[in-house]
Amino acid sequence: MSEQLLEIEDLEVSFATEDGVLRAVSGVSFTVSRGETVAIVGESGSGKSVTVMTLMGLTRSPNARFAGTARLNGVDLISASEDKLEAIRGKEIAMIFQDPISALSPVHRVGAQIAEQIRAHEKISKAAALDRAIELMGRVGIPNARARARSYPHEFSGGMRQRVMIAMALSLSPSVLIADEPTTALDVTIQAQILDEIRQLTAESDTGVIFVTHDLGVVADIADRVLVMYAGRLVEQGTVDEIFYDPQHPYTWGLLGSVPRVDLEPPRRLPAIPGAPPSLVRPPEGCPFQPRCPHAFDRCRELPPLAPRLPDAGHLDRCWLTPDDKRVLRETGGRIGLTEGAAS
Amino acid sequence: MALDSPEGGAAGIIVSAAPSDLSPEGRQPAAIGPWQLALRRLRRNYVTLFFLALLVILVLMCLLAPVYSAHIAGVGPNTNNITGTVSVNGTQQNIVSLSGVPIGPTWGAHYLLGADTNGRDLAVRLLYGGRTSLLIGAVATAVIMILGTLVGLLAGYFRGVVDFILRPLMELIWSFPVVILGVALGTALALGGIGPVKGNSLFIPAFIIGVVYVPYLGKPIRGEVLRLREQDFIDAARVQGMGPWRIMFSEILPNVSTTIIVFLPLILANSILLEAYLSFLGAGVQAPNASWGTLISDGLTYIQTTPTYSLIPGAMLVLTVLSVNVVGDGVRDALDPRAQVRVRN
Amino acid sequence: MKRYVRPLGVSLLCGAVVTVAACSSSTTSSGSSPASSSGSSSGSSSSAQAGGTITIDSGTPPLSADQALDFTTQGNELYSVVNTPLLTFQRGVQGVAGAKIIPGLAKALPTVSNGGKTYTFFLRPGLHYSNGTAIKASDETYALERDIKIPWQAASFVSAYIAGGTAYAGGKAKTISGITTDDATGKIVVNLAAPFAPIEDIFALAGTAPVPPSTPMKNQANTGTVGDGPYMWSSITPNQKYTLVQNPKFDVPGIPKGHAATIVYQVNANVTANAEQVLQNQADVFDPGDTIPASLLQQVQTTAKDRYAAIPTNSSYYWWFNVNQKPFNNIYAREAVLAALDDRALSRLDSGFLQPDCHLIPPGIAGGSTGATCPYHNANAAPNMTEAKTLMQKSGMIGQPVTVYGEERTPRRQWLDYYTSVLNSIGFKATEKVVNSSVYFTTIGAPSLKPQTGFGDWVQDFPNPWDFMQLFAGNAGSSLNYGYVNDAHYNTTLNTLFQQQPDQVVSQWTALDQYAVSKGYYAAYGHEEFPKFYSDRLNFTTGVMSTEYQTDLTSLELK
Amino acid sequence: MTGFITRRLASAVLLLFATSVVVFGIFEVIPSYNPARAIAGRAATAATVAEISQKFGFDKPVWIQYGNTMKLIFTGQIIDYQDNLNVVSQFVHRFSVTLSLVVPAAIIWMAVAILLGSISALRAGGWLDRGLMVAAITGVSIPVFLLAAALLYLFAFRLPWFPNTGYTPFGTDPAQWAYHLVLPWLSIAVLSIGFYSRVLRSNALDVINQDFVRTARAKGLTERQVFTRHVLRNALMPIVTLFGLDFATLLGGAALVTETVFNLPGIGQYEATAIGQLDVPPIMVGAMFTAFFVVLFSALSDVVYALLDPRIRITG
Repeated sequence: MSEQLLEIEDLEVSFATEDGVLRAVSGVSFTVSRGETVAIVGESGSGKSVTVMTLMGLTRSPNARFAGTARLNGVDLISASEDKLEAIRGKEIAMIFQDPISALSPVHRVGAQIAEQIRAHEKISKAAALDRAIELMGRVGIPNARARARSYPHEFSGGMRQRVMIAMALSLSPSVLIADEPTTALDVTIQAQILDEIRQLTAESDTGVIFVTHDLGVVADIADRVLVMYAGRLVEQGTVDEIFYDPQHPYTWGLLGSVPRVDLEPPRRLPAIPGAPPSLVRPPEGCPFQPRCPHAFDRCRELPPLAPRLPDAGHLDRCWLTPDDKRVLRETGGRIGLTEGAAS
Repeated sequence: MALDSPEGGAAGIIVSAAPSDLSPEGRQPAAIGPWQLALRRLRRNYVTLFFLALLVILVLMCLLAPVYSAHIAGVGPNTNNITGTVSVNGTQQNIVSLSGVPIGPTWGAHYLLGADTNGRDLAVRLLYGGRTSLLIGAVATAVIMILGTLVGLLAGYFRGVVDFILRPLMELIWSFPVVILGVALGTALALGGIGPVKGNSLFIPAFIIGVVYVPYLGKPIRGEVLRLREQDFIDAARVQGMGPWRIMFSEILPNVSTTIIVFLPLILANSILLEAYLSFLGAGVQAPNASWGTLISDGLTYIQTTPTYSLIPGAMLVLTVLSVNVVGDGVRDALDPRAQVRVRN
Repeated sequence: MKRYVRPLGVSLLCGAVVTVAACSSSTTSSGSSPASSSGSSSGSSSSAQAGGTITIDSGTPPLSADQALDFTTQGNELYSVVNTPLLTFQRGVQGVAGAKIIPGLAKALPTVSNGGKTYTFFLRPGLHYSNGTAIKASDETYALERDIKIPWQAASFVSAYIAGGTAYAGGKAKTISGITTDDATGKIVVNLAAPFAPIEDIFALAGTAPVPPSTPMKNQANTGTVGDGPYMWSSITPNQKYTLVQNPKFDVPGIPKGHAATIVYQVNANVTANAEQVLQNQADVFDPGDTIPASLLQQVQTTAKDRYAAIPTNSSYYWWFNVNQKPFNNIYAREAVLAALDDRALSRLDSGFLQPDCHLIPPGIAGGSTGATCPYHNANAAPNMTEAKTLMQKSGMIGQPVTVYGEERTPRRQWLDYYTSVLNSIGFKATEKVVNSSVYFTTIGAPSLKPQTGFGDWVQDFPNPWDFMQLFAGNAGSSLNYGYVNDAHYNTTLNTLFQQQPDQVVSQWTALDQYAVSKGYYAAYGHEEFPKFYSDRLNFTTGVMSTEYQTDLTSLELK
Repeated sequence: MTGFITRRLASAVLLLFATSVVVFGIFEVIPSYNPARAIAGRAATAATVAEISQKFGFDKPVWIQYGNTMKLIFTGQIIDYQDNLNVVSQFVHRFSVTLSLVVPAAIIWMAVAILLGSISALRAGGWLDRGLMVAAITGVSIPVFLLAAALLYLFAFRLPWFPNTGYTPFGTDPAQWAYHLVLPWLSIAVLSIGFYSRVLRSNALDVINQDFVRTARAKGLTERQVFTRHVLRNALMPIVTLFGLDFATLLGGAALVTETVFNLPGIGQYEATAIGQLDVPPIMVGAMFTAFFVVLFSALSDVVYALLDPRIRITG
């Protein structure tokens, strides 16, 4: 295992709101090593975006509370001071956002925006920074970059804008790149190009990547390891193959089950996980997935720990069912999914 | 609905499937309509409540003017008493000195805030003046509410020729220097009056302010109506055979009501202010009636010797307009869906 | 000529705001720095300094610097020392007795012939204007034509009384036929349409002073005109600043040359600030056309008592009644108002500058009388409310609506408020109509308006009782006789008296005044005093505040 | 761009025409308004009045009178009825005074508003933020003339720091010029500072939540850089249009009152006098002058807005 780039220990993030304290992330721990791509999946509201945003220090506000640590090259990002973080952001850890349309400043030229990131960390002239920006734009596949650098974001297509974001993020070859659903807003064909772009650039510089998404297709395509989050907690963690072929947590089954399969004839109604994510202000006792889990039983009133329950220590899950029960219960209609009948 | 657990394993588990009533805390808060939400927020907003109370007090004081003048001060707002005297802690003093300087505040029942040049009781004139200012402000606001909404609705809904006439008209009034228009109209009408309305009736300033501020409400409402007009529920109403008037008043109007309510306090505050401007420049309330604007203007001559003559009506004016503005703010924040959730941590 | 004081800016201006206790720097730059006079104590005028600059602070500017348009007291103060007319009022005469008429540019007083219809003047030989051109007799004709064309605010004095005046005014004649001149001999013959004794006073008004023929037939507000007077115009910024300098070529005997080298007439609408300036010796003269604000008066009367005085003037203030309309077509209704009016209250509203009196002719003029002989109550005593109530009963006009007209300028608006409350207290339903001062008289003068009652004032044009009593003559027209009074006895008496020299018919004028008061044609309430208020740089005793010129500029001299 | 200009020009001409008609109409309606009598003066006989109305053309039908007046205005020969002064030259002569009042006042008002607005946006919820909220609301609740009177009372009388009223031209003595104008500047600026800082604050708060600001911070820019380069630039754009309109209406409103109270011989005072005396020519020229500025400034602010925001192209 290459040495750990980023270690996150018991990350807690909660916000004080009018209705009470909202616990967005409770006790999340994971690591990212050099050259490795870790995917975080889960429904919206599961805390995945909050987790990565907290790493970048972008969730700090008067009514936010943090706990736990996130060490990157020896620095704890959670407790770091604002100016310390400013030196790290964009240089050692960079981020690409979901909606390229609104993520770029509408009133600045594209080239200048990239150059701005470079000059924020290196003392070089505007012209030199612009040249590097243009060179970067070329590398991420933007045609005649020198001319296009002078135009504004609204003159670019969604895909092109995401390429600018990538160029910007990787301009100082950071050790960790966070991609927060970068392809969700794009159509499928562009999505594939962007994923290739990211994979190829991060492979070259051995960057550790955290890829947040709710699209399992993307996970399969790009991720080495997968973390499944639900209601602010990690419910399952393992390699791509373990998660896709030997999922342990019913919520993971549900996710896998709701992906339409090309190889099977289409079901009458797309399977979906019943119910809605629980309130994070007054979370239910025990296992958070319990209210929606068809296999819930009395033991689930007590929160199961995230622990390895299989021979491979890397594969952790948070469910009391025995591995054997799990293998039986996840089979439904010839594929892995949440048992259809029982839940209705 | 029992759940028969599959083969062996853990003992058969009977679980009621409906997740919601599994644990009380898990339930979502009961949904409440926008108005109750607004009211709840308003009750929480102590600043707004304070100024609301202040506004009520100020209005009450002005409404009680006749009571004060009859029972306490004993003189009407216009009773001249130039050669009379008043007892100030024992000694009889001229209300207006031989050289025409009116007496300062006696802080007693008579001439509490002193007299003006004509020996009239300033406290009584202050309250009657308040009544005038508030009356003109209210009437003007009513005029604006009706005219503004109507113009906004017509221009927004009918578009075409109607809009072609109304919009530039609003543009014209909007870009016209309000004070000049108001003062010119005021001076002109004070002389001749319009038809049955006599020169110094209070309706003239109210009417002027009403006309001058119509675009203040007309333009935003026209914008809203233009937007609403495109929405499906209007087409649905039209399909049901509703005539344009019914659509406007039963369909569109309720939807712009929040805008109207949000603008109401703003317009009331500005109407009172504009009345003060007009009266200050001698084109609003005509003698011998008083309004806060005229009192401030008259008091300027004596600001050196008796500053209270000008500054107390000034304070009343500012407090009233301030209260209306703060309450307006509170209402807008309560109604505004993107309200900043004020967190008390 | 009414005391036509035009407020600069709106009503609030006249008390615009605030005085500055220790006035740091002068408001509008007042020329040379007003260093207070060196050492010499006030009063002792050891060596009167010749030359120097004297500044006058005024609350309202004249209508124009051109004497052929302006007819205000402010304007007259200035151009009377620039444009000397054929005749002129003697300079240096203080007090209401007023000055005699002496020859100006004319060699002597005019010879009267043809039954008082022809007046013949002879120009003094060799006179020159301040720009050096010689003065010719025909210049007088040109000047009078200018009066009619521009028009002069008192143009009717020329067009109504000089033969051919109305024809010229109506554009039917090229020149005024009544005037013939001979430049060689300097002879000027003026023929009147009818005998009119006060014509001599009119030829002593600066408006009738000859001007060079090159003077345009248009109002010269920015430059003023050229004349032959002790001073001439140096620079003018209309409505803001007027500067006069001594005229080196002044050559008219009998008229003083003046002491100050430069006179600066500065306009600052904030009358309180002006009074403060003079109090602090930042400016030299407080223009008598303004009223010292009540709030400052005590301070002036105490700290500056040796350089301040209230000078009585020949001016009258009255309420007129429209005798053709209800309720004041009824004599008892009019008399009730006279009985209920408290002149002392009106005086206090004018900071005590008003001498209560119910007669129209001021005491300073032949035929004037005091407040003692007023019907129902002495003008200086409390009103007779019981008599007023009984008169109202007899008139049957209780509850009648009355609209009262008045000016918006202080103290006139306060007078209006008071007068309306008196009308209400005796049973009328009175409402006020406040009109801007500069358009007040033209508004109530409009024949179409037919107002019921309102405010009126008149300042003496020349010391002749006719100047006041003409206001209520049947033929005075609605622009002067607002109440349309047309009393046969009054008209005939007026026509006989104005033919004769005033000092021979004093008792008849007093009787006519008393007759009009007994008929209630007007409710006069007093005569005003003007403030004579100088800085301690000026010699207060030699400075003259005259009824004709107000501040006599030729009399001002530095200590 | 030319399309934009012609459209704006057309609306300007239309507006000026409409303004002049409205003002002319107002004074035609008044029953007892008679300019001839005003010129003829008090002791005028019917003959002189008739002669004057004939000479000035008051006896002609309304629309001919209107035509003459407009011709006189645009040839610069129009004179006012009260003082017989050339109105156009009065405006030109007095405009420098009004400019020296409104321009510095606007600069003060915008500078302070941007400063306060930014600080309160950065420290949302802090004491300054609440203090500003109160200042903003109070600011819009005080009429200019009351503030002017209070300032004069406090700083010209109680503490004689400033002169009472009056004006010294910049040419003669810049120190005196500024010294006399401090209080008038404050009277105009203070009331708008509150409002503008609040508008800036709410704009800034909207922008702060935008994605590109988050990107800017993710790029490692310091808080100050993020604020000035990204937040402020976007937050200021709507203020540009607001300022354009307010500045123009200032000429017709607050300047008029401030000049009256402080006795500054600007066009506001000239208009106020004219209105008091029902003197139509200066009122017409004044109203058109102000309306012209409103149109000019609204066009200017649109152009500036387009420069600031590349997304908006001035469509032809």
